[in-house]
Amino acid sequence: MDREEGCLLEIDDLSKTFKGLHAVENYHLRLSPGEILGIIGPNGAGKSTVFNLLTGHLRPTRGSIRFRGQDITRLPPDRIAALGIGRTFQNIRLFASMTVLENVVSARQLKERSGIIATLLSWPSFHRTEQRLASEATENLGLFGLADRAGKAATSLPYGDQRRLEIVRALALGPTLLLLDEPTAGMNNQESMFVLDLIRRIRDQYKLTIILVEHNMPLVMQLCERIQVLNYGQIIAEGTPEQVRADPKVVESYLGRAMEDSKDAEARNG
Amino acid sequence: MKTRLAIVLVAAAALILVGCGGKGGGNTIKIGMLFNMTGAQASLDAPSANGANLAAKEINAAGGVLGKQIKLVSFDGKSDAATIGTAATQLAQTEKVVAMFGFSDSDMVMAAAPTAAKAGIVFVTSGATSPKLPDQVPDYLYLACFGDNVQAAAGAEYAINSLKAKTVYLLIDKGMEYTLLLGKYFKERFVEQGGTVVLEDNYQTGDKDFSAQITKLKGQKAKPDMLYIAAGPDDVGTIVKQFRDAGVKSPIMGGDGYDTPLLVQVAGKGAENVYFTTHSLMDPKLGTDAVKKFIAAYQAEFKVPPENAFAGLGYDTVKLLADSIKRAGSADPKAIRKALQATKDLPGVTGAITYQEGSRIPQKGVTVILVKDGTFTLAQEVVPQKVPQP
Amino acid sequence: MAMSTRLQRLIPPAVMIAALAAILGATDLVAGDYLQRIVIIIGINVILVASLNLSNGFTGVFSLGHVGFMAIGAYAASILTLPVHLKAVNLPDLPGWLQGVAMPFLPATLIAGLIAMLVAFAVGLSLMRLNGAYISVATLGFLVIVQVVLVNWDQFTRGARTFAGVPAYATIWNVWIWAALTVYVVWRIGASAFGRDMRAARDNEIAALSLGVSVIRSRLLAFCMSAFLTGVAGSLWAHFITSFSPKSFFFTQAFSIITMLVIGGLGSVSGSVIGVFLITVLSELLRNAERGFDIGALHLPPIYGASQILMAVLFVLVIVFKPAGLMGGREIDIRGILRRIGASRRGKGAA
Amino acid sequence: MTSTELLLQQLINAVSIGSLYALMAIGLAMVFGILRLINFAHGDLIMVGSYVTLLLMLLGLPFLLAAAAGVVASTIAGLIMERVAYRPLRGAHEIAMLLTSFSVTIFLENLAIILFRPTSRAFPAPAVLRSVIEIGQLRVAGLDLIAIIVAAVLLLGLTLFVRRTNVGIAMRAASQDLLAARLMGINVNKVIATAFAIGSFLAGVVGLLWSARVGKIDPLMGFNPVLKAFVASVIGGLGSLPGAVIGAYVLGGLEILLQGLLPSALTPYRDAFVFAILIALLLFRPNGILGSTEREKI
Amino acid sequence: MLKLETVDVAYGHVQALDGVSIEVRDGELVALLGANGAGKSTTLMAISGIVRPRAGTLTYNGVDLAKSSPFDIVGLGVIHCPEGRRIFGGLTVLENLKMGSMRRAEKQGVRKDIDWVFSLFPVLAQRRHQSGATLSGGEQQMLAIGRALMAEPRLLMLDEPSLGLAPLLVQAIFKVIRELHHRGVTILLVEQNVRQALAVADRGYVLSTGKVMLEGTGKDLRSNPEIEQAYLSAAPGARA
Repeated sequence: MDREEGCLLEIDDLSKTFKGLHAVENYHLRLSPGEILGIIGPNGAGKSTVFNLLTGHLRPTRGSIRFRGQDITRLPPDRIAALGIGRTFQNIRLFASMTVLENVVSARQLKERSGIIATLLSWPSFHRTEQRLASEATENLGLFGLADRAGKAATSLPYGDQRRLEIVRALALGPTLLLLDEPTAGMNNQESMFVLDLIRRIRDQYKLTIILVEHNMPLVMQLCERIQVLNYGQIIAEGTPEQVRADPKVVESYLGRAMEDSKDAEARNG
Repeated sequence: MKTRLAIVLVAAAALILVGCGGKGGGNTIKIGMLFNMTGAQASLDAPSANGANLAAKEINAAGGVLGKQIKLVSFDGKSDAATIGTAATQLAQTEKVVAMFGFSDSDMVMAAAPTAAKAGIVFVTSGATSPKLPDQVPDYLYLACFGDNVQAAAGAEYAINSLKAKTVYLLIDKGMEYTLLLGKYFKERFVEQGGTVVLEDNYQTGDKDFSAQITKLKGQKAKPDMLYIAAGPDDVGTIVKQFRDAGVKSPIMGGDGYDTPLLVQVAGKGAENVYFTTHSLMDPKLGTDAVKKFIAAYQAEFKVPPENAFAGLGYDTVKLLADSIKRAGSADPKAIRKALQATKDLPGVTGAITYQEGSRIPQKGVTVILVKDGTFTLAQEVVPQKVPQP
Repeated sequence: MAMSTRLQRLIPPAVMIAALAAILGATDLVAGDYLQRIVIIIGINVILVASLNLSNGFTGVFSLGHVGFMAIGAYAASILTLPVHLKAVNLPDLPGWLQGVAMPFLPATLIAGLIAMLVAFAVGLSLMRLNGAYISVATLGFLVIVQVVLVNWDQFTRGARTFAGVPAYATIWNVWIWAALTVYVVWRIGASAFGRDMRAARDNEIAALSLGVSVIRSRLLAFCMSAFLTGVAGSLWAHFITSFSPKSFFFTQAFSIITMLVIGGLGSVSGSVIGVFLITVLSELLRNAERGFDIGALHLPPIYGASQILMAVLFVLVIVFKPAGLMGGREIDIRGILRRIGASRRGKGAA
Repeated sequence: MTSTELLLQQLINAVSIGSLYALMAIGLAMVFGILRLINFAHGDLIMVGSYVTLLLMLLGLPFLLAAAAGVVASTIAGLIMERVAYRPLRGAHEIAMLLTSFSVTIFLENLAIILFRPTSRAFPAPAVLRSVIEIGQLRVAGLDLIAIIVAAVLLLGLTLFVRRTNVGIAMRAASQDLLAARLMGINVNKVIATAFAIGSFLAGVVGLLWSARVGKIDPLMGFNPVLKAFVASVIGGLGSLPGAVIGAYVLGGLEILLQGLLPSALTPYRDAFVFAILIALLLFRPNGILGSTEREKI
Repeated sequence: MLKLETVDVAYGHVQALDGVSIEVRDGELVALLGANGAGKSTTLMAISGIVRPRAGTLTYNGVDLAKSSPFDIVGLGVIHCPEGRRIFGGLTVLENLKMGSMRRAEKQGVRKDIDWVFSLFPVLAQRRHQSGATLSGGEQQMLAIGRALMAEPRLLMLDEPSLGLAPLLVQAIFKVIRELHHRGVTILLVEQNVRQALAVADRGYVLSTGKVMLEGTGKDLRSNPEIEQAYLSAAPGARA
């Protein structure tokens, strides 16, 4: 496989087998900086598995992953995160014993923290660092309209806010590449649209590259410049939203009559 | 929060009240008794406590000492060193006892005795047989029983002289100071007399399955003339039973840990041809009059025969202290210690006690017992010719 | 302003240290040996429980084997401080270079803590990879291994025999200085980036990993620090009790420390202190009460074991009705209490 | 003794001790599967059954009757334990439940100390249980054979029970998803009580075999067996019934093997080796031999 | 048939349901809508006896559900098919179905119903001896519904049957729901897929932060501007 210059992420021949079952097979990707890529496909198609392979939570059976030219195929998740790949999860994974602010700080502190001596001796530098972490985290929260909730227990937030908080937290890591796993799952359309807007904003503001796994078609279609469609662990289609939408394989295996249904509904409502 | 604080304060206040609530006794002499009534050590200590209580009851029924009643002030050591230390402090400081006694294990003794010594009162251990103990707490720690070196030497001499054993299989419980010392001293004296150890194996206190050890012994080419198994009273029956069940017929020998009805009850016929060294023959029919009386009284009081040798030792310890107080003519700790050191030929159910000048381990004859037809019979009274250095 | 916030930060610890010193001073001067013993035991238990909290509470690595570190600390320090003439008698097989050593208390304690920490590091490298009940089982295994080694390593430990003659160096003061230090360290760690790493890894390991938290490293840090302090407590305990054997460091001891921790509340430093205090005082009360007593004409016979039974029932009740322990992972807000006291005083003054 | 006979002898030893561990471990595994509770107090059920048997024998009951009553007593004790101590804790954290079971142990042991005295008592098993069968140089204790046979029969019966009967399937269902089981109208209390009853029944049987083998009983007698059963069920994979059985035989084999093979100087370290092997196993198979290797679903 | 009146449910300090009143009449298909955390699942949990209301009454054909155990409630024919499928992965498909019929005595009927479920979901028949864990997500959802049907539901509560399923499968599931409805099974449906749910529902309730905000017939709700705005307008179509 050739290596391309200026590529942020290069994945070749990535495969993962669970007990003989091919969860992901021969997955490949070239991602340029600043791109928003969508991955769609039916449940069990291997979308989350790709994320988990990419972030080191699973070890691939075969293949290679290079991030900014560095081979990260077999690195543990914390090392990969430290290199600049942040992610959110399909099911919310906030730190339940912490406040909203602490959740964000716990990500920010990867880049900046006091040493153990300064901590134990409670040196002024320790308190300065803590204060800076807190104010930066508050700033991050402000972007998502969560600043006023900073002192609340993270798990006491309404569902939608929890999802947003997870994104803030992943952002606080200061990633180059952000992986969002169904960021709008369980949200109503208003909330979804808010998130859509946000993803665009953070992409521009933080110069991020984003990969998005979503079932919310309208969101994916509006947001992504490029879409990969997975089925049974394999890429069955790739291209612009229009290309993908028009691909008969995609319609058959995934979109099904949903589009027609929605047309029906529109017709009825209209 | 406030209620919590209040609870803590009330608890602390109550603690002080209870802790300081020792009643000064005009007409009683208070002796501190420390045994582990619960926890891992309880099965050794509980019979001693029974024996001690029985002795106190008898003494008081007979008019007490110096015209006063004896009161045994007792705490549960809970088989825990920190608790024992605290309890000993309470006895010395709060209860102001004139002497202390107790315990069958040197750890436990060492947790209490230094506190007693610091307060200037004696501590007599009823059942810890380590001959090294008195060195560790100078002046104030006494043994009411012989040292392990004495009984091990007696056993070794009997084995060579009477059993004509030349080779021995040694099994030692690695979990107890008592058994470790017993095994060590036996080996020393046995080898000294020209015997050989063909195989030495070990187990841990409380092990229930000895099949691996047995198989190993049976895999041995040279069959030993006898087995010496250093075990505590809770394990002896099980071990003897399993060795016999596996067809090991040679004589088995051990120390005073064997002096428990469990040996015959558990091992049944397997207990035949078992020899052990102990303080005296504890048999309701064959024992001395004192022993018969003790067994009967114990049975009457606690509805069971004495559980093991420690019952008699607890009984004798209280008698020993009472005798010292009587001879001292006062309940002053200093006088008690002096009188105790001067004890000579005090008869007891576990043998007569004499403390030599400068020694705090009594000189006692060693009784060798043979189990025959399910009863303990006297094999020989032995005074060992040479005793290994502690 | 900056100066005044700094000062404000110093007020609560200063108040606490002053209060503690006053209490200890009073105990040292006025109270008898009995109360002093209890205060020392509470101090040692505070170290044991607070340091256990660092591992079991903050990282959720529920170790059942910490008593093993206590044992290591106790034996290591005692070997170092044992007077030379006793070494010749009690530990004749000790290597030559150790035979002549009889260290003062502090360096021996520090070395003992370090040894415990090194052992924790060595076993932690692999143990910290486990999770949930399995880590408890594995640490229980560690405790058994320590126990077996202590019983059999005669050369250094005298095996199952009593290790006696340890100088009685522990005092109210050195024990409570260590206790205060431990509480301080655990509290600082809890409020720092390290503490957040630990809690993050406990709350959600996968999310923590994805945020670059090295879960194993942060667990290992907690485990090792905790082992160090537990080793120190072991040394203090050894120089308080002065004679012990391997069986002093087994399940009974392990359960008693864990009980205090859980009753106080996992993850709460003040909870640890409260748990220790309550349980120690209560079991002391019950221990005295179970000997039987007279209320008027009523004579209650001694029921040995009743105190353990009552403590067991109490423990279950706490778990049922206060599953997170008395403090439930929260802390006593000393600053808030001080402020309230100040406010009420000002209020009174105004009135 | 030839080496083949020696080997055979050791094998019988291992299988017989493994059988006892297996019967214990099953009880632990069954309860853990449903409740996530590591019931340390399981060992004390052995004690309860043995004491009841002994007391009834002292009252003059024939052994079989007393033994049956002992097993029933264990079963009832297990049910009471579940009802009083564990039911109020449903859904609590597994560590909280583990610690509760420690408390139950402390409670029962001290109660037994108060009621039955702390000293050991002889357990007079009838002669049948003490017979020895000689085959050439080989001597097999009757009890070993009985233990092996009893374990085999009980394990087979149990397997049929959980595979074939509705209650058995419900038990497996409840151990996989307690909430779903409740929603399907499975009487969870009944299922849990059944699990406790079966486990306690097996513990009662182990108690008899164990006491007959050891020859005496004491209030703390349950501690070692439960520790071993616990290790066995972890080796096999906590909560897995076949795993518990495999783990038990592996543990029994390991103990006998180490005791027999280790040089004398190292045999005292046997338990250290056993636990070191356990820890090593957990590192390679974090969920035991039969536990699933699947990580938490992300 | 089913009636909830001013039901309050709280988890610790968090009020999950706040005075919820809902009614389901015989033969109806009622949809329960709302955002995540609105209290939909809690409502079902309260009906099936898993959580206990703090106040209010819950009756089913006059029986007080608040005083009944989940076991008794299943006995009444009130069956809750939980969110996330929650099938028994270690049991075979057939055993899973058997677990659904735990409370039924007559073997004949059970056997007939197994055949019926297999006819509804032929793929399950093929896999009857396979363990549940080996099924795909969609098959597991079918099994979960099939398992609930085995309990002879008179009131079937489905919690998010379409969650996490590809559009094709969602349609299959809804087809079955419609079919069950035609057969006369009373259904209480919790759905995120508002459009689909309202298309099949006779009536619906909209929950928000533990309160009933709106109620009405499926048609009314579909044309309700608030609903339109909150759920339907901005993103037409295929939310799966």
